[in-house]
Amino acid sequence: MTKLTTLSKAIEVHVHDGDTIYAAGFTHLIPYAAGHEIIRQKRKDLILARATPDLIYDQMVAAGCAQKLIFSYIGNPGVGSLRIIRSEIESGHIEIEEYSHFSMISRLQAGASGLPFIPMNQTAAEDLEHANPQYKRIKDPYTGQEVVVVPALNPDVAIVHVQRADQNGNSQIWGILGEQKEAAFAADRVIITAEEIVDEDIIRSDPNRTLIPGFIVDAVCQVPYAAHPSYTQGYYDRDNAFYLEWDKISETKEGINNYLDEWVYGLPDRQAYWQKLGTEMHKRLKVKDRFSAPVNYGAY
Amino acid sequence: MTKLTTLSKAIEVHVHDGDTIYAAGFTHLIPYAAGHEIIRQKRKDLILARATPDLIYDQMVAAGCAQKLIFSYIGNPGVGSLRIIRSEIESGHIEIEEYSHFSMISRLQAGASGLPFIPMNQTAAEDLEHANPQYKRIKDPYTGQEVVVVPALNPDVAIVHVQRADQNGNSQIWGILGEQKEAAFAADRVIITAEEIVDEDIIRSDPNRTLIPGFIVDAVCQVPYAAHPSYTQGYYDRDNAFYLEWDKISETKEGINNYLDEWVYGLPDRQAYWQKLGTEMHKRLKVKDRFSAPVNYGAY
Amino acid sequence: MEYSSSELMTVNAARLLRDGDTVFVGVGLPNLACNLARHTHAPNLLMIYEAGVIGARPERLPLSIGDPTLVSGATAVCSMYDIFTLYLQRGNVDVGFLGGAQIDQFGNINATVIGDYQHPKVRLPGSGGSMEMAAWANRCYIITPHQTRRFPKKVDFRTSAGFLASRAERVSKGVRGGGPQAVVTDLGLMEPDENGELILTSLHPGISVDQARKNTGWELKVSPRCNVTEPPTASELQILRDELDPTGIYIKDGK
Amino acid sequence: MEYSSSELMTVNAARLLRDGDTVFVGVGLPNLACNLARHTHAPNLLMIYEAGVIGARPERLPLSIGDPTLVSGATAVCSMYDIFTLYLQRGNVDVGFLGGAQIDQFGNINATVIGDYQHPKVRLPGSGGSMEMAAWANRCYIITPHQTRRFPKKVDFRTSAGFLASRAERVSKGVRGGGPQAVVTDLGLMEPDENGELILTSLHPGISVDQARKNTGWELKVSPRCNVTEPPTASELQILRDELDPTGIYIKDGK
Repeated sequence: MTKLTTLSKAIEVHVHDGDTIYAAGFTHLIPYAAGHEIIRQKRKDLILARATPDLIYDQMVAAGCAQKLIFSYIGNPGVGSLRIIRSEIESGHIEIEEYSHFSMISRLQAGASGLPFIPMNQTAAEDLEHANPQYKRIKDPYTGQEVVVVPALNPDVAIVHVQRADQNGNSQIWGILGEQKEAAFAADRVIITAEEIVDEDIIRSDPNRTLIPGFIVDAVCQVPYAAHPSYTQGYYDRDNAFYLEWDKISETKEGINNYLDEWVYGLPDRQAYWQKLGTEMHKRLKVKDRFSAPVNYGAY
Repeated sequence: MTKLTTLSKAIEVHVHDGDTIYAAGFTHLIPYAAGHEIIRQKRKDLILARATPDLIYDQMVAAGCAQKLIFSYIGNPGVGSLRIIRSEIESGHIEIEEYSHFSMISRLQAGASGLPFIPMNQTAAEDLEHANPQYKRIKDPYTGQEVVVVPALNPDVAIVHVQRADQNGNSQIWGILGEQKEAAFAADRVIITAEEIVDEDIIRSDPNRTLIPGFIVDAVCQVPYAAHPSYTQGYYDRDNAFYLEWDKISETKEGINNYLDEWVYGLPDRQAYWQKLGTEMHKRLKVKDRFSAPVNYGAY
Repeated sequence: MEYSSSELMTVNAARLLRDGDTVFVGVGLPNLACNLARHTHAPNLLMIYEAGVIGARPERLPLSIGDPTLVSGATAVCSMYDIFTLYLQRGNVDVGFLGGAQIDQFGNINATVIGDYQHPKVRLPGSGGSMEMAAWANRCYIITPHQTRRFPKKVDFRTSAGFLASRAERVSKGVRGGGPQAVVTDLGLMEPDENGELILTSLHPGISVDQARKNTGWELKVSPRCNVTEPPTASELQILRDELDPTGIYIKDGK
Repeated sequence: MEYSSSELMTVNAARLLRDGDTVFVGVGLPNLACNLARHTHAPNLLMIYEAGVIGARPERLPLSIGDPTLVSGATAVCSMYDIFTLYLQRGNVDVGFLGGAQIDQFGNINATVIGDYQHPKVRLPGSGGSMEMAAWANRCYIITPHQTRRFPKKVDFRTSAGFLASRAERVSKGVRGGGPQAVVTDLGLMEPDENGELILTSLHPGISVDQARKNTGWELKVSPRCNVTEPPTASELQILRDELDPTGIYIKDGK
C-alpha cells in the first residue's frame, strides 16, 4: 500500500491547529521543508516539542505557529541564541516546558515503548525539577533510593527526514540517529520526508538499517534537500554559514519577515527553495562519496 | 590497543568459578565455542543467565558447570524440551530464577543503562510475579496505576559472538540482534568471539553498524564457526538436524557423556570441532551470498 | 477432499485473520496460517517475529523462530527490547498466536509447569514472549488439538492471562489487549462469551457437540449460534501443501 | 612564544586529560583540547560526542556538535537514548567538559537563566546534556574566561551540579560522578578543596593572585601549593595552529 504523497498534502491532512509536533533530528536530518510547509499553511497554536528547537522552531515561532515549546536546549548550535524564541520567553509570550536532553529523550522513549513513565538516576541539579512539575520522584523498591521520573511524551505528529524510504514508508537512516525512531513510535501520526524513494528491494537488502517500519507511517514524501540548512549524511553538507546568517536576520522583525516572505511564503515548495539557493550553494554543499563496506545477509 | 587473544586464554582470564555469565544471542550467534571452552576448563558454580538457555546451557549444566539458571524460556527451539535442565529442575538439583522474555531483557536493559530497575506494564498473569520475588510493583506517579518492575541484571561476564570485529573489539552484528548490545553494556567484562577480525577501516566505513564499542570489551577472539549448531547470518546456516539429534543424545547419561567426551573434552578448540564436523556438513551449512546495498556516508 | 487435522486447524486459523493485520507470530501452524491468509484474503498481512523480524519474506519454511531465512529480505530487524517495547507494549500488534500445555475455561494458559511450581511434576518451557503477547496484542488466537488434558477447568499455573476468572477481572487489570478471541481445535472453535468463558461456537464438519464436550475439562456450553465450519477448500489445501509446506513438516497428520 | 588566552586555556585543559580516558566532548575548545592531548601525551584518548558518535576521526574542524565529519570514519554511532544510558548513566564516561554563563564557589553551573526562572532577565540555552554529564562523568572540567560576572558566589539557577553547598552534600545525593575537578581560565586553575569549594591552585605565567581574586565573585582562597603553570610549548602551539585549527576559528584571541 503506497503512502506516497506530496509534503503539502501530508501537512494538510495530518497536522492540525493545536497539535503537538515533534520534528525529529539531533543536528542531522532536521526536517526544515516540513517546518516551512507548516508555516506556509499557517498552522497555529501548535505545541512544538524538540530537544533542540534549532532555527526551524525559531522560524515557526516567528511565523506565529506556536503556543508552547517543549525542549531541552534552545540555542543556535555553534552560534549563540535563538533570538526569537529567547525574546518570546523573556517577554512571557510563549509557554515553555523544559527538560535536560536525557529527560526529553526519556519522555520519548517512554512514549515509544507504551510505558507511562521512565526512571532516571538523580543528577543532584534539582532546580529544573522544581521548575517543571512534570518531573517527579519515586522510590527504587530494591534499595529505597529515589529516582527521577518523567512521563511519556506522545506527540500527535512526528516528522522525520530520512535518507531513503520505500513507498510504504519503510525508512532507513544512517549517520547521527538522534531520536528519530523514538519520535516515530511515540507519535500518533508519522510523516516521513525522504531524500530518495527507493525500490523496496533496496530496503530489504539491509533490514537492520530500517529504523522506522512503514506500517506506523502515515505519509511518505520525496523531498530532496529537505534538511537544508541542516544536512543529510552522505547527500549534502551542513550550511554553517546560514546558521551565522540567521543570527543577523533574526535581529529585527523586518529581517525575519523579509526572510519568511522570500524563502517560505514566496515559494511553493522545497524544489523551488533549492533552486533559489543557486548553483554556487549547491556546489558548496556537495559531498564526495564514501561508501560503507557491504555486509552479507546470505541467501537462505 | 589490541585486545586479540585466544578463546582459551580469554576464558581462563575472565571467567571464574561462581561468576554470573550471560552468553548472548536469540537463536542467532549463540556462542557455542565459548560454552565448550568453559566446559573444557571445568568452571563450576556458575550462574547461567540467558533468555533462552538453548542446547549450550543444557550441555554446560550436564557438564556440572552451573549452580543456578536465570532464564525466560527453557526449550529446545523447534524440538521440545531441554532434557537435562528439565530433569535437574524437576529433581530440585538446580536453582532457578525465572522471567518472561520481556522482563529478562528489561533486566539487561536496566543493567546496561546504569538504572537500578525498569518498569513494565502489567500483564494480568501474576503467577510468575508471585513465584519470583525479584518482581516488584510500584505506582506510576502520574496515574496512580501500578507497574511491574524488575531489577538490573549486571552479569560478571557477557560473551557475544559477532560477524566481524576489529582487533580493538569494535564489533558489528547484523541479522537477528537479540540482546547482545544490552548484555555487553550490562556486564562487567566482555568477551567477543568473531567470525572475522577485520581491519579497523572496515568497521569505520559503517559506524552505525557497530553495536559494541571496543573500549568496553576485554578480549576479542577470532573463532570462525563459533556459533554451530546455531548460525551466523551470512556465514553459515543453522544445523537444525543437530537440534533434533541432541534430543536423542540427551536421553541418557551415557549419550551425554559420550557427546561431551567426543565433541568437547576430546577436542582442543573450535577449529578442531569444525574439522571434525567434516566436509559434508560444511557443504550443508554453506550459504550463498546476498549483499546489502551500500550506503554513502560522504567524505566530509 | 481429504485433509489432516493440522490442515483443518491451520485453515480455520487463517480465516480469522483480517487483511492489514499486524501479526506477532511463531513458527509452525501459526506461521502457516498467516502465510495462507496472505495467499488468500489478506495479502496485506504484516508478520512480526518475536526474534525482531518485521515483514519477513522467507524463501523456505522457517524451522525455528530465529531462522535466517526470516531475516534475508525482511523489511526491518530490531533488537528484542525494541520488539517488546516499540511493537508489543506500544500497541502495534493486532494479533498474537498462543499455545501451551493447558488452556482453561477462561482462556488462561499454562506453559510453565504441571503440578506445583516449586516441586514440578513436569517442567515446561515457560513464558518466553507469551505473557506479554497475551496481555498486549489486540486479539489473541490459540491453536491446539482438542483433548481433555489440554483443557482443564483451571490451569496449574497462569503463564499468560486469558480472562482470569471473568472478563470483568481482566478489564480491571487495565491491560491493553482484548484477550483470547478464539481457540481453534481439531473439533471446532471455542470463543469467549460475554463473561469471558470459552464456549463452543463452531464445529468442524462431521464433529458432534458430544465429542467436543467429552474432550473438554469443564462443562462446555454451546453457543445458540453454533454453526459448522466450511471445510478447507481445494485451493486452501493446495496452497498449504504445494507452496507453504511441501515436505509436510507441520501439516502432515500427526497430532 | 606568544599565545592567545584561548590557546592558553586549551593547552592547560589538554594537560588534565589522561591517556585512555573516555571523554564526552562538545565542539570548540574542549574538542581542541582533546585532540591536542591525543597528539601529545594521550594517544589512546577516546572521544565521545553527545550526538552519539564514538571514536570520531574528523578530517576537518567540526563546527557543530553534529558535524557530519564526526560521523564519517568514526568507530560507532548510536542513538541519543543510548548515548545517555549506555555510555553516560552506565558510567562509561571518564571525563566531561562543561561550560555555562555562571559557575559558583562550589562549581555549580548555570546555563539556564539570569534572574528568576519564571521571569528571566536573560534566557540562556538550558541544560542540553550538561545536567547528566556533570552528575555522571567520573571527572568534569570547565573551561571559561576568568571574569567576575562568570564566577558569582551563587548561581541564579543550578543547571548542573558541582558540589552543591559542600562536597558532603553532593555525596549525600548519591550521584556516581566525582564532580568538577578543575576550572581552567585565562588566569589560572581553580580546583575544589576538601570541602568542594573552588580555590586557586595555579596561576598562568605573569598573572597575580590579585588579578584572580578581582575577577572572582567570592573571596577566592589560594592553595598553599599554588604554583605557576608551564607556558604552552612551541610544539603544543604548533599542533593547535597548524593541524587542529589552521584557520583560527576557535583559538584566535577573542574572549
